Amino acid sequence: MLSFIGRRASHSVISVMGLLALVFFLTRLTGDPSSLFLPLDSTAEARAAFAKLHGFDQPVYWQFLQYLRDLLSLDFGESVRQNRSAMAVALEAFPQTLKLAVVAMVLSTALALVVGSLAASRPGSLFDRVVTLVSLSGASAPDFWVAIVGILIFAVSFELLPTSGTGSYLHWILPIFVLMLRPFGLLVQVVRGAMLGALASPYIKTARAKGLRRQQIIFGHALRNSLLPVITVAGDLTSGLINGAVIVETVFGWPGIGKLMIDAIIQRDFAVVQSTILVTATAIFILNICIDLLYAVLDPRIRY
Amino acid sequence: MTAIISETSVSASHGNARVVFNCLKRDKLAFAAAIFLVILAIATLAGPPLIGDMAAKLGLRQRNLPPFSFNHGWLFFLGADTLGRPILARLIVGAQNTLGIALAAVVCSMLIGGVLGLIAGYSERWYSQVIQRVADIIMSFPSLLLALIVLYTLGPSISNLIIVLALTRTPIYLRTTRAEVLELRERMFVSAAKSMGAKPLRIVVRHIAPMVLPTLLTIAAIDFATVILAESSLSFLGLGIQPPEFTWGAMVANGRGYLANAWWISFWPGLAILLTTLSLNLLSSWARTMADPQQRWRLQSLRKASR
Amino acid sequence: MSQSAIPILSVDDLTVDFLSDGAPVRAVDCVSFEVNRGETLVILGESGSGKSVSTSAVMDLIDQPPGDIVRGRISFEGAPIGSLQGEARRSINGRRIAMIFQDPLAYLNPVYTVGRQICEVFECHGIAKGRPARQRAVDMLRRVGIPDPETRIDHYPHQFSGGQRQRVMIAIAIALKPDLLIADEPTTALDVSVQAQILDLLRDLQSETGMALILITHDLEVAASMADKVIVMNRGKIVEAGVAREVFTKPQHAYTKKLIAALPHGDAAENTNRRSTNPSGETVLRVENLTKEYALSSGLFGKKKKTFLAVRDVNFEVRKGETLGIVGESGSGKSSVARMLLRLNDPTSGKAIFNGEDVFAMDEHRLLAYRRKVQMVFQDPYGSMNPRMNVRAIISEPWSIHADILPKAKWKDRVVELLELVDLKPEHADRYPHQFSGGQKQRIAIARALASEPELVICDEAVSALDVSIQAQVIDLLADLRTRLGLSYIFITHDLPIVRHFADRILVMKQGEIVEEGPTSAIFGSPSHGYTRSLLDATPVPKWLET
Amino acid sequence: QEASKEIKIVLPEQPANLEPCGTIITNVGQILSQNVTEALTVIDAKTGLPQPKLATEWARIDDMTWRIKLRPSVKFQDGTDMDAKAVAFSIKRMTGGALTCNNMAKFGDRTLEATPVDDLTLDIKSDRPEPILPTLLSVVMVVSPNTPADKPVNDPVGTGPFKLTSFDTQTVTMDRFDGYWGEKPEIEKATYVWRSESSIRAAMVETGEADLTPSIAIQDATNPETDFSYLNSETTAMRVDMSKPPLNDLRIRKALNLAIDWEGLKALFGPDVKRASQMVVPGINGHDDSLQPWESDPAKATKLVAEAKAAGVPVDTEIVLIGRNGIYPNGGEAMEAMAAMWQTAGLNVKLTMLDVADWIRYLQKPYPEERGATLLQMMHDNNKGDSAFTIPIFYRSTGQYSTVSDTAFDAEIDAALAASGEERTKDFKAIFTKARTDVVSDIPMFHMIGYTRVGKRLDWKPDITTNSEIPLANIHMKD
Ligand SMILES: Nc1ncnc2c1ncn2[C@@H]1O[C@H](COP(=O)(O)OP(=O)(O)OP(=O)(O)O)[C@@H](O)[C@H]1O
Ligand SMILES: Nc1ncnc2c1ncn2[C@@H]1O[C@H](COP(=O)(O)OP(=O)(O)OP(=O)(O)O)[C@@H](O)[C@H]1O
Ligand SMILES: [Mg+2]
Ligand SMILES: [Mg+2]
Repeated sequence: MLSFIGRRASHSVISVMGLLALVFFLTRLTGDPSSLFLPLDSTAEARAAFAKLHGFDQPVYWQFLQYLRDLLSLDFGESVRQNRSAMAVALEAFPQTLKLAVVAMVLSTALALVVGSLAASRPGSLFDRVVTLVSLSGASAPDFWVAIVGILIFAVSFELLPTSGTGSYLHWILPIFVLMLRPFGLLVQVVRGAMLGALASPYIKTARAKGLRRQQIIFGHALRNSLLPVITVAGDLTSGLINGAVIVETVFGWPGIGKLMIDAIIQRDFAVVQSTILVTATAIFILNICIDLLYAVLDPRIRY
Repeated sequence: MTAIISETSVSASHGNARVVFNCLKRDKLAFAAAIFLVILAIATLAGPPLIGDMAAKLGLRQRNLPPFSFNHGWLFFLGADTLGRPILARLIVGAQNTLGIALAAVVCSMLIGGVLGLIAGYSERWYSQVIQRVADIIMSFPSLLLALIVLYTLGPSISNLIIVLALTRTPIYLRTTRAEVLELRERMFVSAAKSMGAKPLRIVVRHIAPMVLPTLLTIAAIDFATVILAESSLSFLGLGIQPPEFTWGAMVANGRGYLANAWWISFWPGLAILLTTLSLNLLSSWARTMADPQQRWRLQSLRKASR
Repeated sequence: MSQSAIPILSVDDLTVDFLSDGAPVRAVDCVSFEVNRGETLVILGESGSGKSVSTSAVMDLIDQPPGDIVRGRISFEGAPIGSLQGEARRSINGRRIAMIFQDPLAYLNPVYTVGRQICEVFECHGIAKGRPARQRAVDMLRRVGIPDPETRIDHYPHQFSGGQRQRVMIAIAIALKPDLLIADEPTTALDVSVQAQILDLLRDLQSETGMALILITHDLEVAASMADKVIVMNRGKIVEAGVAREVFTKPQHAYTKKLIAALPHGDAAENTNRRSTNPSGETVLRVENLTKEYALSSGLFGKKKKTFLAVRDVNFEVRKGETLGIVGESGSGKSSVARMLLRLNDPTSGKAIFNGEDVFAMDEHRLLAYRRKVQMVFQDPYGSMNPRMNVRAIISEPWSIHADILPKAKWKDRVVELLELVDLKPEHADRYPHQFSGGQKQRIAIARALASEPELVICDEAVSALDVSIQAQVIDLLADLRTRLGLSYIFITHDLPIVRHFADRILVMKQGEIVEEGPTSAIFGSPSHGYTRSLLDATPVPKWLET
Repeated sequence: QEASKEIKIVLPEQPANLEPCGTIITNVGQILSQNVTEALTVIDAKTGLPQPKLATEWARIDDMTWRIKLRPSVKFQDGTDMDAKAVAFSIKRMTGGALTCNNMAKFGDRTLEATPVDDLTLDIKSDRPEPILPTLLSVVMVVSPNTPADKPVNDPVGTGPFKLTSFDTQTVTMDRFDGYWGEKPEIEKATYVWRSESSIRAAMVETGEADLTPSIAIQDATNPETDFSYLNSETTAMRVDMSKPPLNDLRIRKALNLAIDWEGLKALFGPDVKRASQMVVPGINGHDDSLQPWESDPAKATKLVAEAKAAGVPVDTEIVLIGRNGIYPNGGEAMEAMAAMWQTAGLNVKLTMLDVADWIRYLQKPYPEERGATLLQMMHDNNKGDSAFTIPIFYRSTGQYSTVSDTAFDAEIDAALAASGEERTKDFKAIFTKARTDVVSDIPMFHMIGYTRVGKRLDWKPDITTNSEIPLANIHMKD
């Protein structure tokens, strides 16, 4: 098993390096940062000076070599906008997003497991139909739409919640709710589908013959056998959130990595783009390794 | 002899369509969904020639016209958008691009992701690893950056848009497929097929893929909405569809600033997206039941014996 | 056990249908029976005659719909339990009535260790928890004869042999010493000595707790040795019922008569055998020094890599047109050998030469050709069929894999033909595996194996779930094919009468090794190894002859 | 009451940094200008003329040199004295080139050299005659000499009435600076936060979570009690690429102006926007009040196009209308609308909306070689009081955004730039008139309006400078 982790980790390191190289070269295809960083009316000389200062005048491969050299000494470059280490910027924002992502995913996965399982245990029932309609509506509603309407209703009209920002636990409610909609909707459907199959399996009859409670049968036996696609999809959604809960971060003024990354991309703050991707990619790769391990934990028949 | 066979098989296939239709009718929600989709398809195909350029005609003096009034004609029944164009007309005309893009992106990503996932899950060769790591890379690659790069190198166009959307959605199918394959390939019936001499391709196509497909369809149906909305956020960057062309997603995005004052601008297209996704999901869940012999009875007539 | 005491279970006029688009399938038709405390009721009957369905109905395991209990009354200790739900049902299932299912692999949850699945019974009825529960589970495993239970308790179902799974199933069922045990073919996958052990265990329980037993079996010897009462079912109906001795010695109904007659009585088999008449000298398959070691890591972060030597240095050969019987202890590595021969598991070492070519060294292309010529009937027929394919697709699969066997136009007819050969009906072709009884599935598997016109068929407990009459029919079929086409069989079974009847040569395996090998008559006539002798001696004695 | 002296301001964007040399960036300027750091002069919003701030008086001692007198006994927030040396340091820091300095853009390629004469006097020498140096000095933020000269900072120390106390990813806070040289502000503490969604900002002020937010969208400015509109210094326009057919034809360019339904378009930007006839707003030196904007006359536009077509102008050539996403509120819709109107007029206009980075390639010289006839959406912000910040870049042939190449016009522009006083104003007006009627290299659209929502606690009104600064000292609490 350790060998599996080791192998996966080494592959992942190579992949992350590849990703960084890809990002490095591709971002430089997307235009000149000096024209974006400097005011529109600055002079050509000022631009040249800026490019020189930040090394953009060098050939790209040379810049890349420099970048690699700096990486070795754990220097991830400076943000040209923020005047500080790009990695510091990324690491400051990442926990904020991670908090959101983890809370939203844990809640929506847990909720989806329960709701989806119960819906599958009585397919076609009123509960099942309501769950399907509600979860799907949530999943297909535009998220900014829900976010803004949520604010208008709960913060402005009823003054129950703060509009945005961070601070008390009340600040978490709306962002988490908005973030949960899509994962919840998708996961409910995935859970429901997988559970329908599992509940028809013969071993469920054994469980019934043993005299297990309905809940134990549903959650203990059937659910456990349906988890593979669920954790895969949940993992993928988590990656999506780690990569930036952009809408929520933007609307709610949550200082996370998604907005940071988008801004950095739009403003061509290359060092920040690279650092944020390094951070999120590392997280995503680790997540994927964990999920692969989980497969083997969840299903003893799976072998690598 | 052969004549008899062919005759029976013809009537069988005719009968099959009937059976399927009957099964569809027994699931009320799925039936409603199917009707909605049929209407949508008709509107999408027949609507634009009928409506003509009403959808593009400016009416700056009736900006943000509220809905539910026939004073300006039935096309304005759902109100008017920020440039005073009838929302209803735009919904109908926009459907073509919207559904086209979403369908193409979802189908592409599902096919590519599914096929690669089958390979990655079933094969234990080096390329299985490569496929997975590439998927990891795509997952870690910010979709916006990808969009920008495509925009810069290839220029904005509908096909590039589809490429970007499909590419970013591929990993979820790939990973889901692979996860299920990992379990399925250990099942006895796969061993049995192997022992009969089935080639890997056949095992994957005949035995494994049909078991994975329902899950993929479930994801795809929801992804439909995701893709439409993602397309709308790309249009903020100029990679999305370019005006005067538009999609429901672009309409939703357009009304974004007006949620507090003119909710209808983004509500109707949002509702259209929602209903379409919902219908697709209901149908996919119906198809899932239909495809599973152990569940199919749910859609059958179940005539009981007299007692 | 007085006459006036109310029976512990009485089933009255039970009728069960399975519904679908077409006309309902009647699985059980007006079945009535009762069992008293301490008594054993044996249900005999044709495969597919509704034995499993009617007993499942007792435990409320029939999903309605698609199942439909048209009418019938089921009472437990006099109280109707047919419509019990929730808590009330829970307090009966598992605790008062327990069931041993027919197909142990499918009925065990693949993702939990067997230990957990046994402990669960204690836990959910509030008997024991944690360590004590585990300890009890270990005891149960030991009682059903699983070697090294302390280690095996943490293993998953797929790591057990067929017979071992069956014993795990039994352990689960008897864990709480129920008042009524429904045992659906509990010993089909067990060798005679283990079978004897299990039967003793059941008898002990009966005398200890007064447990009533409903035993479904095809093995008439077992039936005779256990039965107080017997009912015989055919096509969903009870065709004969009565006290064991009466039924066995003076069968009334034609079907019962046929059953009893089909029983290959000991030495009679020597004379009426279906052994090969023209064994040629040509060797089809030669196995040399075959060894298999399984890695035993329980869980992900398994401590040390332990291994288990399941097959040890096995050598044998199969000649053209002969039947090689493999008998042996449950868990002795028979299925492992079979799986290795089909390259489904990789051998640890050894060789298998098929028509002069080493199977384990074949490249992909050669392997395909090889697999066409060698077919296997799996021990778990249900698991070996794709649940989404109907029987037609399952049986015709070999033809679509190997395009040259049969032109597509003939598939339909050939499927019907094959189904009829194994005594199934043409209309079964459109059904799906889950809609069949255990024996019916097994027959489908046989039909599929024969479909590809192989040279060598490996049958792993291929007829164990069939009643004697159908068994005889299938064996006849196999023998006929062997004679006509020169097929060879490796016939793995626990059923000694059958091997005696059908096999030309016999291998006896124990703990991964071949302990004895020789022509059938020699093995049965003068067994040399102690284990073989114990096997032959273990033949059960009818209950009514016991003192 | 303590609490009531604290205010919270919500800005549209997070400031990437707080480098005082970047105060022309809106979100940096709105935080720092006049609060933490001050310049030598400030521009009067109404007249566009420089007023004393840290400098008390100034005089031109020769063509190239200005002599500045500084305000006495001013201290930086770190306790150091504000003197000639400190000012010289600040000027050097900004112009020295060791630092990428946004504000330098206002100086073009000029170089400045500051020499202290005594403690409170210094001479500033430029490499060419600079009639409006005092105006330019309003962008030179004076910072403490302890500021690193070669590195951008995020914790500026200036002479302003507020002292920066914290800056993180969520807030900027500043406290009143007790050693301030001027009048003591009423506000004691200010917190800045940022939300990009206009409706959220409006909601925050409405619910009292914040006290003030500059620039909300027009559709969110629904409450006349709290929402103030102000003419900001921005002018929107379309630039016509005069070098490419059919746009090189004057009739076509006029037709472009005439084809637009200006009244209808106005609806997109609110009733208060002012139709523009030139690229600077009223109040800027050189703005010509009497210059009339183009009327809307689609019929005439169609006629002009037809005429041009008859004269052999290739009017069917595709004209690419290049818009920029998010350039100003409803900018995209405006482009869609204008494209539709031009199509009606018989021109083959195709709309492309681009991201800033891509759009900039078309905005600035050198223009992409492969471009065809283009119309470019743009917005010009001149809040520095003088048309010198506008005319050369748009109309001189060397101008960065110019598509005009007319040597006679160049000469006129050069003369105007060298002039001063009345004559300068008159020359500028003449240039705008010519650009409007004879050259028509652009289509001025509107002088834009900003909307600000001010909480009920505050007594404050926005003005034309609000886009670049929000002086806390001017904000008072109601009662
Ligand atoms: N789910 C189902 N749907 C339709 N028919 C079914 C279903 N389950 C069982 N049957 C049918 O009901 C009949 C009785 O099945 P049952 O399993 O009781 O047989 P059995 O007597 O146990 O046979 P065996 O000895 O082969 O196990 C069979 O003909 C079978 O085909
Ligand atoms: N995947 C596995 N991992 C570990 N041990 C295994 C595995 N498969 C089988 N075994 C063990 O190997 C031994 C031989 O198993 P095999 O299935 O070959 O027995 P068998 O002779 O077919 O027995 P039966 O008659 O009960 O089916 C058994 O003790 C079993 O527990
Ligand atoms: Mg049965
Ligand atoms: Mg076996």
